[in-house]
Amino acid sequence: MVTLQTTQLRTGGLPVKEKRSAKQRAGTLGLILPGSIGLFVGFVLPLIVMIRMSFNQHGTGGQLVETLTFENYGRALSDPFYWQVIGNTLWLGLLCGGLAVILAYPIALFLTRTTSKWKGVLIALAIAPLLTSAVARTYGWIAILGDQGIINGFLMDTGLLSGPIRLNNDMPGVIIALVEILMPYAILAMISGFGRLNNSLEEAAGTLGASRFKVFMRVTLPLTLPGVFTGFLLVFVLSISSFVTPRLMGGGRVFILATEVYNEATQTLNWPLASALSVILLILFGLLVAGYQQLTKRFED
Amino acid sequence: MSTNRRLTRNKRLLTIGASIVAMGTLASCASSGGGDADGQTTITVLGYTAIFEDNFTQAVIEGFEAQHPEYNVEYVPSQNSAEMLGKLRSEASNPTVDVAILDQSVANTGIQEGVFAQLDEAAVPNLANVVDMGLNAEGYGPAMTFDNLVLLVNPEEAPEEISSIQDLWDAPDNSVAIPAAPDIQGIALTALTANNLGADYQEDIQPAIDELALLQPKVTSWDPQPDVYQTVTSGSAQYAVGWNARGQVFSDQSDGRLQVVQPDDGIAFQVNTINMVEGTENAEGAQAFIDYTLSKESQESFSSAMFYAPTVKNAELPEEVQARVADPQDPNIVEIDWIWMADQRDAWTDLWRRTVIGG
Amino acid sequence: MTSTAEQMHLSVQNLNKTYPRTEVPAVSDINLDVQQGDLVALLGPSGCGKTTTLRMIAGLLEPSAGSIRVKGKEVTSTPVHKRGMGMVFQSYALFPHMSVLDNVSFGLEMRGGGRRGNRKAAKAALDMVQLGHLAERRPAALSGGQQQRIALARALAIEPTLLLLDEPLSNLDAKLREAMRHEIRSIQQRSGTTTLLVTHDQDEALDMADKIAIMENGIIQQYDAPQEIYEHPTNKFVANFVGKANFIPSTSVRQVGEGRYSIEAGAFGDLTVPGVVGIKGDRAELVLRPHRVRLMADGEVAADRPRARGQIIASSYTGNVVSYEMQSSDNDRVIRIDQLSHPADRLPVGAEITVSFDPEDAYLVAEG
Amino acid sequence: MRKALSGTVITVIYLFLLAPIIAVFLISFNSSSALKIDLGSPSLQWYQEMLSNSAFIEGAKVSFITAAVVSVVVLVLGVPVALAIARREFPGKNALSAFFLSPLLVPSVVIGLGLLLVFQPLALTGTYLGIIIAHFGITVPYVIRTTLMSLKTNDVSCEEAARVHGAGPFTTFFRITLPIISPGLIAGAVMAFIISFDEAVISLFVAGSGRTTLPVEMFRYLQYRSDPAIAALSVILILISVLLVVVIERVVGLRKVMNS
Repeated sequence: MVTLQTTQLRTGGLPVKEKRSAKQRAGTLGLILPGSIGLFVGFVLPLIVMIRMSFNQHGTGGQLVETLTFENYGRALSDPFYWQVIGNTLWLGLLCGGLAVILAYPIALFLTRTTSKWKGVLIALAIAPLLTSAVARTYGWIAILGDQGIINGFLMDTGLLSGPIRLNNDMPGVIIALVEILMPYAILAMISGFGRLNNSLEEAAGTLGASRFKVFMRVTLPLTLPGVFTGFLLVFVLSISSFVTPRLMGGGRVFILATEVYNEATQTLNWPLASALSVILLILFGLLVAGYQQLTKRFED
Repeated sequence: MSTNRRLTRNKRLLTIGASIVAMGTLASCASSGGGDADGQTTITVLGYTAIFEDNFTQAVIEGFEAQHPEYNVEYVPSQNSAEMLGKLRSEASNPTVDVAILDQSVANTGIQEGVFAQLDEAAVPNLANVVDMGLNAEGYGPAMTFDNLVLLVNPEEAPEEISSIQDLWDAPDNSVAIPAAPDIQGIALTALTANNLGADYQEDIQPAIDELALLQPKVTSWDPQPDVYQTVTSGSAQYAVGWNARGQVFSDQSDGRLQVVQPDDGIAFQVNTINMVEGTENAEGAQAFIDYTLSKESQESFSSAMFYAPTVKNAELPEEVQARVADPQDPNIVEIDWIWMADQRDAWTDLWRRTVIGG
Repeated sequence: MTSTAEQMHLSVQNLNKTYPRTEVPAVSDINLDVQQGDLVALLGPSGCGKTTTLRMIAGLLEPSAGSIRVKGKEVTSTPVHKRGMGMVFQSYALFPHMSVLDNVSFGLEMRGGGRRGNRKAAKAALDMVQLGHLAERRPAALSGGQQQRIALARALAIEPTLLLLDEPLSNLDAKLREAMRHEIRSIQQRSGTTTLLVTHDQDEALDMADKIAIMENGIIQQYDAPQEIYEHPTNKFVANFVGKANFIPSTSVRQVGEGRYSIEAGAFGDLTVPGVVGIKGDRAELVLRPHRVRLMADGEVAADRPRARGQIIASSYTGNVVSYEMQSSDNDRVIRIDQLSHPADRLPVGAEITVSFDPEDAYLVAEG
Repeated sequence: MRKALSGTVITVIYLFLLAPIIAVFLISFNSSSALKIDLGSPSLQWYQEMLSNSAFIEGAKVSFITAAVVSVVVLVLGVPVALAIARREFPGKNALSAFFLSPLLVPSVVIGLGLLLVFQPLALTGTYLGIIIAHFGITVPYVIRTTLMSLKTNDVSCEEAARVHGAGPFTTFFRITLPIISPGLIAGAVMAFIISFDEAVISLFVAGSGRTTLPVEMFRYLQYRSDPAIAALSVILILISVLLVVVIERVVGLRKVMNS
């Protein structure tokens, strides 16, 4: 076979220019435009308005003053409280991401490998929670973790505890519930990321004399790592933007960016500060996603 | 699955999908109809949701409509005062609401922003009966209800009786529910604590904040969900601070699991004002409605239903009700300047988060 | 050939295609004339521009420059659905949601006409590919070969001005592929439809086509009858791509007549061979097909034949043919020899042999 | 031994995953209003209670109408975009496809706040139009993704074959493309429906004091009460979700949708 690049090309005498009829261009525009307008109104415009709002001033009585100031960012970033809020938010995300990945991994691996005739049902069971309102599941967790809840009730009925322990109304409860609520995302991300995994690779490693542990560390884990990364990022991102669960289960103790944004927007009516916090959250998100892309790039190299 | 079978099924599903959509569209058409055809003028009233809405409708709106058949009141429920102000702000150029009932401090922000209108004394003759502390100096909406901060106890679960705010500091760990600032219950508690420490809350709030921080281990939730009344009734918290009016109502429904205690070391009032919205096309109706809410009859009826203290001098409550509402003449009253407070709420909230809750 | 574009069924002139954001044209200055009723194969390695050419003729791609005429009529700017061509895709592209009959009658339906007539014509097309009995099935329920034939029936049902076949056999297994070659060829000849076949399989092209256009890097390297292509390749690429070839570097090239050269062919010495007209310079390469190289018996003398000695360094057996690789003794040239032979005669690696060939069987091309 | 161990681990994780759903299911049959499992004498009272709660019924209606309209609108506006991305060449194509997936990368509180700020002055909070616009942004990425996936897995050559054999662009779309990608479209529409139906955060911001979706009604209800009526309602919603999962599974296969 002859390789292609070696042959010199005869250059044609005609100017090489892509002719495209105006009609076709109009057609493409017609396809794109309505959806783009919809997304602009429902997504871009709000972000623009919000960014603009973040430079406004919150008057002393709560009035809104149209101006251009960095005051809100100054306030948010010079105040250790908000640094702590940012820290809490990241911590919540890391912890939820990590725990969800650890718990989702065996399930995902199991679902990828199983040949059970119940496979479909088992996948549906793992995913069904995803399709259930987060409000409903948070309610379920309140019932399980509350002072009067199932766990405390059980522990006290069996005499293991004299008084209830605080599972709800604090960070631990929020994390437990969020891990469960977001786990299906991790499972899904992993199942689809485990495409490269197949039993014969592991068997091959096994026949080459690797121990089970070695097979896992050298074959299974590296092959599944991209899926794990994606799952982690997904849960991380979803948990740092979660609101319903921290709000209902946080007991007023869990201060994260999402709850602060909501409080400032609807309780204190400090829209400029709420907007500035949102922009910070957005930037945090942007950095993370960029970081993730760098990471996966490096990983793929 | 063969493509074959899948495709026939798809066709069927597509049909189902289409009919669902068609049904949805029909339903939305049906619901958009309506409107009053009987020549009445509608007065739109914005106020609190849930239990307030129920009682206010029964005790006030129905009475007003009976007395003024030419009017028809539409009540728009809202989660809280801030949300009401947000809505009014957004509609400033074209208000859909005529009258709003909201917390005094939030109302004051609205007044500063020009959301509310001054009342015409002639159109609201009952203004003359409003107690002094209920009147707005510049002629904006007066107080419609007085409420006060109380202690809530679940007598079945609570190890000890309490009678004063200070007793909260002796409560067992993990037993108290306090709605933290920016909720005005937390704000009021701060003022009462300052008062108990012998400090003037307008001068220096730090001692009170430091004192409240000591409550940290006692508190099970700083943001009780559901509200404090349910939290105490269910036993999730044994003690709480809450408002008298709601506390009394829920106490009656609780089979004795919720007890309201008027603290003997300080009564903090909360004021809901009733305001006419600036730019309303229906100023006459709005003021007629406001006047009615300040009438002896309406005040008595609403107080009996929900245990708010009346804001007019001429209201006379039955004794069993009188005993359960705060008395504006009570010597224990710690006067709170909610208008001054409106400017302090953010600062206090910050202190709460940093020091009291230790966020 | 001197026929003008007007007389040709399909005439492609100076066709160019450069994709946006690429430097190198995918197709440059393609000229192709196809006579009525012929089957012409576009043959070349993947990426050579053959499919791009076909798609431009079909109207699925817009040429950057050039013109396409069918029956003398300019169709370059005619939209794809008005060109009246039939096409069989590599993936068959049968509509999965329609029955076989609906697939076949689709093109007819698009041209209007009564439903009954269309179905009848579609049925006839199906019968032509001997699949009339599958009319009500869905394509997914059929085998690859059946799907392929249905795609052919669909393309032929509209009695197309031009039938375009894009690698129609590449998804079939080897046995079926050969059978289908003959079936397609015979259907094509029966219907007399002028056909353009895109393939990367030289056997397919040689077997089916009336003429073959060998493409490389967007250029047609040679356009000729199969035998001409094989026996008289115009350059090293064509010689290498179609069939196997030994290339013997030749020096002292001197033209001695129209398409005849005297050369010095390494170990084989001085020869006079046929070759491409107009080779410039004194160096060229001699194309020698392995099966035209002969192993000489010991002591055999053929004075008029060029010969060379060497040692067998590898041999392989593929049933009917034994292939040897010989390292010639004087230079390091490896020559490949294919022998139709009996396994019993197979020579061992390391054996010393002498080979020769008839200079008229060789063909001189320019250095590539 | 090893097998038993891994089986136990899987079972425990599954239990954890399903714990709140199981709890909610049991509580919905409670005999008292306590927020704990109390099945002394199981009753359906909370189902009755739920059905007589006009806020839930109204919320369900709003959610249903919103979700139905959103899934249609998002198909009508989203599918052409996916079509353009998959089948046409134009400058800025990659940017466009990134643009249409970008709402997935923005926290809902942020979108919610932005929408609130836009809607307040326009008096769109608490209106159907407002909620539908809000949900459009968060559902369109899913529809684009499922549609793109369908378009990519289904060979372009079917459409080309149709065109070569005489079908114009419109005929090709309606006779060939649409039927072939319809499983993807249905999956996308169902996902859009579910997401819109379950979405709480953005709706909470744009709900204002007017029309509100069911999740927001539930969220608000939980701020005043926590009785098992919420559990009963949740059970109904879970059943609806399960039904939808079954539908998707049967139409296109779950993994296909989720892998998109």
